[in-house]
Amino acid sequence: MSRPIHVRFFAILREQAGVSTLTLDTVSPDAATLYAELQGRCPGLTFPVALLKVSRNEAYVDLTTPLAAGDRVVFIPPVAGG
Amino acid sequence: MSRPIHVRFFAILREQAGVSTLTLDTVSPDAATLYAELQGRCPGLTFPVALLKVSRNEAYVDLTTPLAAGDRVVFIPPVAGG
Amino acid sequence: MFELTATPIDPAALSARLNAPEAGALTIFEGRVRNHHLGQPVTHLEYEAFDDLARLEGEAITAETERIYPGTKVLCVHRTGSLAIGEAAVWIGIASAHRQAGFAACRHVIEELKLRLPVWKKEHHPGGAAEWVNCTAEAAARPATDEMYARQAALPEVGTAGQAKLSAARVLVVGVGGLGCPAALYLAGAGLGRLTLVDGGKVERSNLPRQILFTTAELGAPKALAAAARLRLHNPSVQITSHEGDLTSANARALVAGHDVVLDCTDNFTSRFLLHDTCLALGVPLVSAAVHRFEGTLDVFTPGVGGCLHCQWTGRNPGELDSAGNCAGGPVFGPAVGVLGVMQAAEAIKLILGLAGDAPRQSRLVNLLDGSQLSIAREPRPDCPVCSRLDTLKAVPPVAVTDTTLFLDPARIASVGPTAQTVYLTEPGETAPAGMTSVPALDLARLRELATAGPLVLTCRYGVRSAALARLLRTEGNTQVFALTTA
Amino acid sequence: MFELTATPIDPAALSARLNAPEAGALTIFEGRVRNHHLGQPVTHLEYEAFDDLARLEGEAITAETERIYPGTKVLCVHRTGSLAIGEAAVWIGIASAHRQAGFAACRHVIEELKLRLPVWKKEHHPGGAAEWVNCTAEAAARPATDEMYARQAALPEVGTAGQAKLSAARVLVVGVGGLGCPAALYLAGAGLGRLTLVDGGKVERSNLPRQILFTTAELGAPKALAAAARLRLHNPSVQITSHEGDLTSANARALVAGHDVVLDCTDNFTSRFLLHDTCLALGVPLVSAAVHRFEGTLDVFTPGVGGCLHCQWTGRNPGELDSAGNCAGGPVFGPAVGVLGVMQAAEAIKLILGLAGDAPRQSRLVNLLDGSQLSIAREPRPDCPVCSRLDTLKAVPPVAVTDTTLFLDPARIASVGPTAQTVYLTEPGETAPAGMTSVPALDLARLRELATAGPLVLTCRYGVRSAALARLLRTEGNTQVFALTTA
Repeated sequence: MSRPIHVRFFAILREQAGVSTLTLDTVSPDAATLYAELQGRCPGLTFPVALLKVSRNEAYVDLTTPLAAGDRVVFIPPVAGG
Repeated sequence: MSRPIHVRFFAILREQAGVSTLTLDTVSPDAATLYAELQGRCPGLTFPVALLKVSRNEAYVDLTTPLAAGDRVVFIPPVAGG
Repeated sequence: MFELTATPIDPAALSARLNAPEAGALTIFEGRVRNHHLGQPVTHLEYEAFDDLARLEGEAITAETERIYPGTKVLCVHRTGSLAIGEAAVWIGIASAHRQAGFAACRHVIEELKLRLPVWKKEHHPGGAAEWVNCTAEAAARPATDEMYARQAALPEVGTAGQAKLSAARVLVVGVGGLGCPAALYLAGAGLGRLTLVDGGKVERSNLPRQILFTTAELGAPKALAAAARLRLHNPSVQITSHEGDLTSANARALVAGHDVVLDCTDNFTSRFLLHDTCLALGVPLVSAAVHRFEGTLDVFTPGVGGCLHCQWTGRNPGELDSAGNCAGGPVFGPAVGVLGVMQAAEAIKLILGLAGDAPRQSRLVNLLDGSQLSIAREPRPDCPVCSRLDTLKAVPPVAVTDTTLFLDPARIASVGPTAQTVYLTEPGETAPAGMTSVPALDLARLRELATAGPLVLTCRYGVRSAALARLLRTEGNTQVFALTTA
Repeated sequence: MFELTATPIDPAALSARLNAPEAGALTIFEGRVRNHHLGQPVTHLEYEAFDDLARLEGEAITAETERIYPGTKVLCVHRTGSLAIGEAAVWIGIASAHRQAGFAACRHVIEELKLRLPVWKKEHHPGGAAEWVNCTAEAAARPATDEMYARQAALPEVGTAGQAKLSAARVLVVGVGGLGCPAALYLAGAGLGRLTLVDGGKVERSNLPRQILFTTAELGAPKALAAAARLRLHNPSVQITSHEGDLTSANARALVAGHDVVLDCTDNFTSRFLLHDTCLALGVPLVSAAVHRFEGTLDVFTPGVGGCLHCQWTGRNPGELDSAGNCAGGPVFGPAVGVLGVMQAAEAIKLILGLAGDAPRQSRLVNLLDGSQLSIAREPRPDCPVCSRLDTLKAVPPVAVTDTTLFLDPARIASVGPTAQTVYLTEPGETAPAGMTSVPALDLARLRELATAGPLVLTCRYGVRSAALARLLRTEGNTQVFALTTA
């Protein structure tokens, strides 16, 4: 059963996806599946999932953590602070 | 044979000796002997020689390094910079 | 305290916020935009942040730093937006009574920021080219085989294949004291994939002679966190995680699971037995060491090979042994724990590389006073109450790591409900402790009956049989079966 | 760069002086006047400096720091005069391309300032009392027996008497690599009086796995200096001095003299023989270790006890051995050097405490691959060309350390004058190298004749006999006798 998930992109992912936020109805159970789904929709989104971290509702979670309706999901490419 | 040596005191030694500089004619061969001589002249100079370092002509030397006429000798109590 | 700002950083104003009459040391780190990076000229930078998470993560880092380095006050500001060469991108200030803690804390904050803060920078080069730093270029710039490991990989017994095994290996070090410090240092140096440190203690002055990861800067700091911080400086490519807390029967399985080798660097028999039994149950090899004054023992326990800890100490329980031979806090010769700790690292590396040889069949006794060493065979006892039944125990499917509900702390028995029954599983010839209901461990039929009748809590001498049988009954559909953890 | 100032320190102006487009890291330490010290409230401070020397010493410290940490630019300002609570007494700023070097350099400057800068502070307390800091109060506040060594001093073999011996002991560590790093760490931890480090090398990336005193911050730094800086943080009470340069025949005696125990942590036979012969001649015990791949050897050489290095390797010369078995730069198992290095520290500590036992009569062979250890007797050979004549050698009064003119570098033979004669001293049965004038070492009459005839330069196979005989002839009034140093 599909439910709405809010996605935000930053940095290289934003440029590759061509959008910074989107909300989609999806059956993807977790962030890993969701990212594959997004790659299907945005052909430019080529960044390898192996290098990504993910946050759900502003906390780091595993790529395989189950998602629920209304979750805010952010895919996080390698950080470069400082 | 005696020769003139210039002595400067800092910090606790200056207060104990009651002077900050003095020039004396002395036969003391090295700084250790000179310090003992100065302790004889200045009764307040009780600071133990074991805790002192000494500089001659603005360079650290051993207490037993021979002194020469005109040398500038400074007795250096434990430092406390920073 | 952590802040994000889109306007230029004002060091004077920030440093004034750290004024405190009792703080004698102010340590500051300012990260500025350089005119070059990885050999390329840079014209300016653009910083983008995931604001909400960056604030949470930054606050977590500064708070954690104040906890690792007692007596420090941390202020950290990270810039966002477009920055010119020379502008400050990050400012970290530490006010502290003592300078050592200030330096260590400042260094810790910047290392953690670089690792965790969701901030990205886009580097602009002359002519208009631009790229997101870390996303592609740095990974590409990293050499495939690191010169750092050249002399180790040159050993025929290691080679590039062995080095790859090491970089994929995950090792757990329990106890970051006199044994754990040198062990972790040489493990990190070997280029492991992941190193997990467990210790609930804090750094004390009397630790410093032997616990070589710590200096006076870390006095009072949680050992697991302070050790992780120092090891990251030694080898930034090893993923180091720390668990600030002691090993307990409640957390032992979750800590051991997911590791390829475990090091027992604890200082008491109770922890030693708990770790041993957990590793045995999960099939993970264990390198155990203990030091008494000038002497130490080293044991490599590989499930199914050689005798186990119970074969060595048949009929004794950890409490007895601790009261007889526990040397925690007693006299100790520093280099003795040093030698044994480094030997533990050696055995762990050899286990990963398949070079363990006969080590799992021997106890090594090292005497630093007379310079002798003795290897004695550690044969499995055919009547060992634990490892002689290893096949039976292993036939039970391993419990999922997330299934922590299988284990029950004695203090929480009541939570299972008023009808729960607690049963002690006996071996042939064993008598249950006075007042306890007992069932022979081999009487599966009776146990199945009890499990279907209502909530069932199992316990036994070493906690291994009860865990295995509870797991078996669960897989048969009895969801209300628990294994009591032993203290 | 270093400055003294009598006016308030302006951090913003100072930090602006370190602006550089290529420097990405600015690390700052500010020491401020606290409102308390050693538990007493403080109202204000007065700083007095020995200006001329302070400027020279400060400049020396900042220059040395830039050398230890390549790529750093150091600016340091120290305040003088009367300072209120919260005012800055010292400001240290480091601009660097990499943050690790910045932190390490900043920490180094403040540690050295505290030790060496001739600046004094007078602390004023409420009510008008005042005292010069460090001069009396701090010495009094220091506990007689340090809690840091509590667990070591609790060993009956150590005790407070042993701890006092350790705190008076002076140990020389030659080579601060894979062996020297762990050895020095455990020696510093034991609470020695003085530790001298000798190494002419710089930290390389391939060193990091085994050379546990260094992190990526020290890449490119002179090892002796970087190791000393880290050890001071581990145990500030040990006096650590460093000699940045290799051991040579010209400096060996001066380096060994004044030490109670020497550790050979070098990686080649040439240095090993030189250090061994120097220690033998000066009567200083030597703890020597060497590692080849997974294996190591440990030897304690005490002059007059057990066989010497020449007994072990009769008939071989260092050059031969180096070409056969020198493992410098070759494959090595990190924990093997770790174990041997810590064992060296153990043997040094035992020598100081009088616990060496049979160690000086044995070679210990440690194999980390199969876990075995073998102790084999190292008996003195009755025909050893060196130690069998130890009594003869020892009868010669030891040369004063300052008498460096006794030793002559082969390159400087010409400086002795055109009439100088060079003579090779032979043992019974030994033939001198082709083309050299030779005299039997036992023919004292002939040597006396030569010495009175004109300048005489002696040499021999190992440099020990020639040094001893040159010394003997000098004490007989022949001032123009020299001993050739061997490379």
